[in-house]
Amino acid sequence: MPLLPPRWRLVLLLLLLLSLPIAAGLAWLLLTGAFDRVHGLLPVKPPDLRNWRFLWEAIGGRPPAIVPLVNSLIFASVVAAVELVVCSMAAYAISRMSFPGRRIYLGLVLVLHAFPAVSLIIAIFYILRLLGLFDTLAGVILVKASLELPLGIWLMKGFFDNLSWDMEMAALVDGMSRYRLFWKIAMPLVRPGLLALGTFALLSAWGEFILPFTLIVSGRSWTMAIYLQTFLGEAFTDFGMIAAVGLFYAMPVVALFLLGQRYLLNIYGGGVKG
Amino acid sequence: MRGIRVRLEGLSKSFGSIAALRTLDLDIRAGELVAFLGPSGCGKTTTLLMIAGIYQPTSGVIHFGDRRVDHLHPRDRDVGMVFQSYALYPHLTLFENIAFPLRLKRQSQEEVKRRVQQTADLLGIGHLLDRRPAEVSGGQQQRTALARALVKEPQVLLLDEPLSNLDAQIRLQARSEIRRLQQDLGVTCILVTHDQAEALAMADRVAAFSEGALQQFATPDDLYLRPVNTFVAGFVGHPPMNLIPGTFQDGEFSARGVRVALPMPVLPGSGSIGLRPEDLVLGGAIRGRVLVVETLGRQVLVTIDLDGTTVKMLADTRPAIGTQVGIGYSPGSLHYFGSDGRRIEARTA
Amino acid sequence: MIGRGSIGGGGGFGRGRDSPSPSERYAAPVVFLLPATILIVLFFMLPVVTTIGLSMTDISTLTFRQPKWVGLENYRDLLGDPSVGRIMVNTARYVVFTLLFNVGMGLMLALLSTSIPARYGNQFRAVWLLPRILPAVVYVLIWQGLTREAPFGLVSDVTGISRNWITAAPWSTIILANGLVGASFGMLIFTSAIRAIPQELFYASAVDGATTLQTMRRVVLPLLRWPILFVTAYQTLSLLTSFEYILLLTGGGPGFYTTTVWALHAYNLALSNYFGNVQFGLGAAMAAVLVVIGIVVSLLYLRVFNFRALVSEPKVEVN
Amino acid sequence: MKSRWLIAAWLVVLVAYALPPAAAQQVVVIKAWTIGPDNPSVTRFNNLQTAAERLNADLRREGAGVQVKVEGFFDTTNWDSYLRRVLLASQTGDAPDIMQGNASLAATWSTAGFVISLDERIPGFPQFKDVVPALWDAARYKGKIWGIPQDTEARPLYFNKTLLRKLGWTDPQIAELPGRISSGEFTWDDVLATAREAVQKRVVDAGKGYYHRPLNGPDFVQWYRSFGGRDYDAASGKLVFNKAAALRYFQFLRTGVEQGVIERDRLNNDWNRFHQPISDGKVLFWSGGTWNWAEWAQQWVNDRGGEDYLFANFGYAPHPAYRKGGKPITLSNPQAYFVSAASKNKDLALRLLAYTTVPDLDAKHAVGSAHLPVLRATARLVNNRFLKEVSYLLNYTTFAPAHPDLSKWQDAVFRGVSAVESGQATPEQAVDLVAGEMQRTIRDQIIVE
Repeated sequence: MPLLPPRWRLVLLLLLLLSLPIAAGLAWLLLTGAFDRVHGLLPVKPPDLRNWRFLWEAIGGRPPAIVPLVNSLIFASVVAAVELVVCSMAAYAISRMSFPGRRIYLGLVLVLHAFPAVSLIIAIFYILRLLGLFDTLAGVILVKASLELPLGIWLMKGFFDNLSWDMEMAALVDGMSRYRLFWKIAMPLVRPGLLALGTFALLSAWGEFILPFTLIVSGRSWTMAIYLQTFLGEAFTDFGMIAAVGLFYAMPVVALFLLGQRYLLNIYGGGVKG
Repeated sequence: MRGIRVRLEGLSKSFGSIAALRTLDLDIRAGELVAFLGPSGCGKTTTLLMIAGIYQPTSGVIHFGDRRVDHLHPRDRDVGMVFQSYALYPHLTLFENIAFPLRLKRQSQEEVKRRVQQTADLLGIGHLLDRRPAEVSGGQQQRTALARALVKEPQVLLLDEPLSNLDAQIRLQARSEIRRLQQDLGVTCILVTHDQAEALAMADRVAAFSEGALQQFATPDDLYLRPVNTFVAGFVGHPPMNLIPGTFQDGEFSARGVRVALPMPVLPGSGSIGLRPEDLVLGGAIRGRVLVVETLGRQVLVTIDLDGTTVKMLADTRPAIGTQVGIGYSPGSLHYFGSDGRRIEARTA
Repeated sequence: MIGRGSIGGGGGFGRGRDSPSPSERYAAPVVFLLPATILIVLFFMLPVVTTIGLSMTDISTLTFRQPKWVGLENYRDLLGDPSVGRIMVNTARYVVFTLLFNVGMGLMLALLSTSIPARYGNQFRAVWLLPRILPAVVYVLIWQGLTREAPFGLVSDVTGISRNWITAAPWSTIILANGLVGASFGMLIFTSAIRAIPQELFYASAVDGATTLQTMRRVVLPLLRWPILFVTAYQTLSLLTSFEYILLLTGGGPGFYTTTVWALHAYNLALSNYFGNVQFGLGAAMAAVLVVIGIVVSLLYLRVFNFRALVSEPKVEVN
Repeated sequence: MKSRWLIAAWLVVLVAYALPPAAAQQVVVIKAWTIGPDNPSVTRFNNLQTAAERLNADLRREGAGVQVKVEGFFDTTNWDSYLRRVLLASQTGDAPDIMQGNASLAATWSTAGFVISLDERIPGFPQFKDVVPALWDAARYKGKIWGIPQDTEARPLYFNKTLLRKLGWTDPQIAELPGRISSGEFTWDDVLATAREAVQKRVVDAGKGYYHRPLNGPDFVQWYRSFGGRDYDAASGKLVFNKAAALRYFQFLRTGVEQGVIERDRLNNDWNRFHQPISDGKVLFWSGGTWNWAEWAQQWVNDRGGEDYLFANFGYAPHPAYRKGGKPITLSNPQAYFVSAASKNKDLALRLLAYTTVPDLDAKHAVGSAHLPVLRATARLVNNRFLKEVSYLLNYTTFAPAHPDLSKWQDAVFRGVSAVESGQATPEQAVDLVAGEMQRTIRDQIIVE
């Protein structure tokens, strides 16, 4: 840590100023969701619970809010689970195992990050159709988890790289197979990495918009992103209710973020660097 | 628990184009404690890991007794190993750490409990078993690692620098403890170390490595008294042996300020002689000037300039710096090395 | 590169007949890599091949059932389309300016937040992570709310000019909206890089009489060269292929491709047309171009970042 | 011994599967996808459900052993995503039984093979006999009918009477404006001049003299036509682009922007920014649709008196001609229900549509969403001032040409409009741009004249 400059309180002030837009945005969302009418950040009409009526009634042919909420919960948690298992396994192999083509595999994973995956969506449609997974939550889950493999594998590789080799050798000498070693020794020891990736995956899947928007067509599987977008796409935008829906949608991630913040910093703060 | 013979034949290992170990043949007797000694990067740990089964040999064969093991998974080799960092599982208690190999063998709960307690008691950590590694001292961690290696009663015990992370005091104690334990159990033991004192003190025989090759495999006495080459001569013994480069000619060895008659015929050419500091005495025929005097406790280490050649010697008295002194030695304490660094055996009848 | 990865793969000499076969030796890595490999093949490899295949057909809403092979016609059409030039310029503008904002703001935030007591610094970094973690649709909703005409929009209130600021200043909006999200990435990486600088260096420069600013300029910034390069390279690739916020903010408008970038145009061509008549073939051709650019750029930066150093050999050779 | 038992067990299972469940009510799910995207048009979906109830009653009476259940959704997002869903679903064979869309989609969807022609089935249902014949034509392509008309509408030029009054117009003057437009006396140039005067006199803010829709859509055909363009050559069956008419249209837009009558970012993709100022009474002229009336009344000015406020403030007329004495115009873009090729219950689906095409449901939709009814009987049934007053617009109405490449034509013209309005191209450049794009994308199906 650098030394504090003598007038660090001025720096604090500067940071406060820089952060004002973010604060204003959040304030807007909270106020608009709470009050009947808001001009700028000034409520001009009293608080209004009607903005939240989507909670207890289905609005204009949409399903009740609980449906997209549950779908999003399923979507995000399954994506996170798939990502954790698949990425850890692959990262463990890349980081800790000896096999031909190891470097190429890792290089490939890195290059994949550059693929405009979302632009490949029409081709992905064909693949899903082939698999019989088009228009299902399961299909979108697989796609979403796959698109985040490069980051996840790379991140987990960084965590596995830091494990002690002695420990791994000891376990082998003690009579473990690599499979059991992975589950019993390596996975518990990369818990910070799993928490980081898990938090990240949950947040990212929770916010995902384009994939379900494009790949789910029948309206069977609404997610929160789509639910909110249907309010925004309308000719008549009831900002009060939309802000309430937005808050409803954002609150779980903010809570998760507050819980998982420490772990999340691992990702951006170093994990990606490898 | 009984040890087993370990035989390495033509063992070699390279990483890509880098040879970590050149061809190695080694025959370790059952129940013997052998130390692999050498500076870092000499190939000793590579060899150990091949014996453990962590590395695959590039070529060569490893036998445990009559059993060829070089293609076997570590778990099928029946070895125990202690790592430099101890490699304890931080998320498990000491008990679970020690029980780990037994659990993998699916032993019954009572059996596991009995043997863990027995081994832990043997090592004096029986009262700490419900703690985690981070909650005990370094010495206790080391014992735990040892207990984990021993609990499955292996035929071969591999120790990779097991003492290097300990305080100097505990280290001496641990040395003799390990040695006693190994002898009581009769397990074949291979100890990797870069500390020559440790190797000499503990081992039945020492294998000295340098630059990926075995230099000498001998008892500690042999290693000290008859180093096969300048590397071993310089590496074993503290303070290290004085190695004086010079020329062999006409029955004598000459270097700047030094002239020694040879007790045996040597082909003319360059070479060197070796003299251990402890074999030199003050008050001999060779004249030199005192450069540095370092106190080592009861004795002092004196650095003397012999007209361009520096030698170090141990003395009981403390000469003044800058004074002229004479030094002497017994002819039997001289070591001769040819231009290739190999020992030339003095045949003193 | 391959040679080192294949230790023991071929060299069977010196081993007895009971040496493990490759299928035994590599069973474990295969098992571990299988799930990831399946997903990568299904959702990266096959789509790329399919996309390139589709880009050589005339597939569209009308010909979805029986697409016709047209060779490179779509690519020729792209070259012949006068708007493609504009879209390329837009893409460059989007990437460059957002990048400048991201890296500059990230750097500034990292420097500032590390030069105040850590308990405040951590809070500011958390605040700046919020835009990133908010779902995109909610984030854009906030932007739409703040930029409405008076009396609703805060920006109109503050500036006293009642405009819809998203359409009045589409580029500034897009760059700011993306930038507020993107800055946190650089911020966190730079922060950890700054923290990794030994305390002694700061003591030394203080003893040498450097002011805070001088320390920043002469000590910290030079040490951040690699992280800056890394963030720049990483975000260039991300930005090249991202369009979600633009889609939600301006949809590529207002007006004539005003804010349409390459990836968004590919998406619009392939999947989003008011009248439902989409041209997958043309969209696929655009996507294919992005794929090629992405691969080339990422290979370049693998080289710059010394990929070999990232992959140390495993110390265990049993699987 | 054992194997004989096994075989017997298998036989039982097989027989159980092969036999139809005796007398059980079979429920057939009819999937239907509908879209507004305006909220009031939700009757496009609800009417299907109501019709299903009636159909089920009849089915029970007939003892058919079948009941229908309507599933699906009413989309309020936008046409892009709705049509993408239809497309992708049709591609996977997951298409719903009934899809609602613009009647002009008949060309596209039939060419793509998504929908079936209904000519053979329609005569079986008396309900369809009363449908306005012109609407059948709108759903016709290559001589076949592909869709059942759902509603129609007109797209008037609205004006704000209060603002005209502020500008010094007298009430009689205002009242006779629609007539002057219909007779060809009041032209686009007059619209522009009036709006310009309003801006100069600060009756309206800059850019709010004339509003048109904020995004791509069918209306651009209408405006292009009102400037004398033709888009279809009946003889060759090809699309046509008339450069002179397009230039007139683009010059009109350019002049409007330059004179401060039209916003340069009018194409801002956001309907809110269209409806809000209009319903706040800040816009002088605007092009809209009849259905907007329902949106305004229910969603925008509900707290200011609803429809009464609208009648007091807003007037409507057809879109003017570009020269004196020309013929005014409006566009109808009827909606239709299509039966998908993938449907396993095509007959039942069409029967459901027949039950939907009845006067009371037609009227319910027309009144609720300010669309015009499709049945002649409904017109007599409905007693609604707005619908009555705008129905004369149908005299001036035109339909979009039936051509599968129409959307490319429309996309190109839209591109030209956006380039001109935003000032990124001169009207001349924009015309060339449009012509170039059409030649590139429509190839041999376009005549540029």
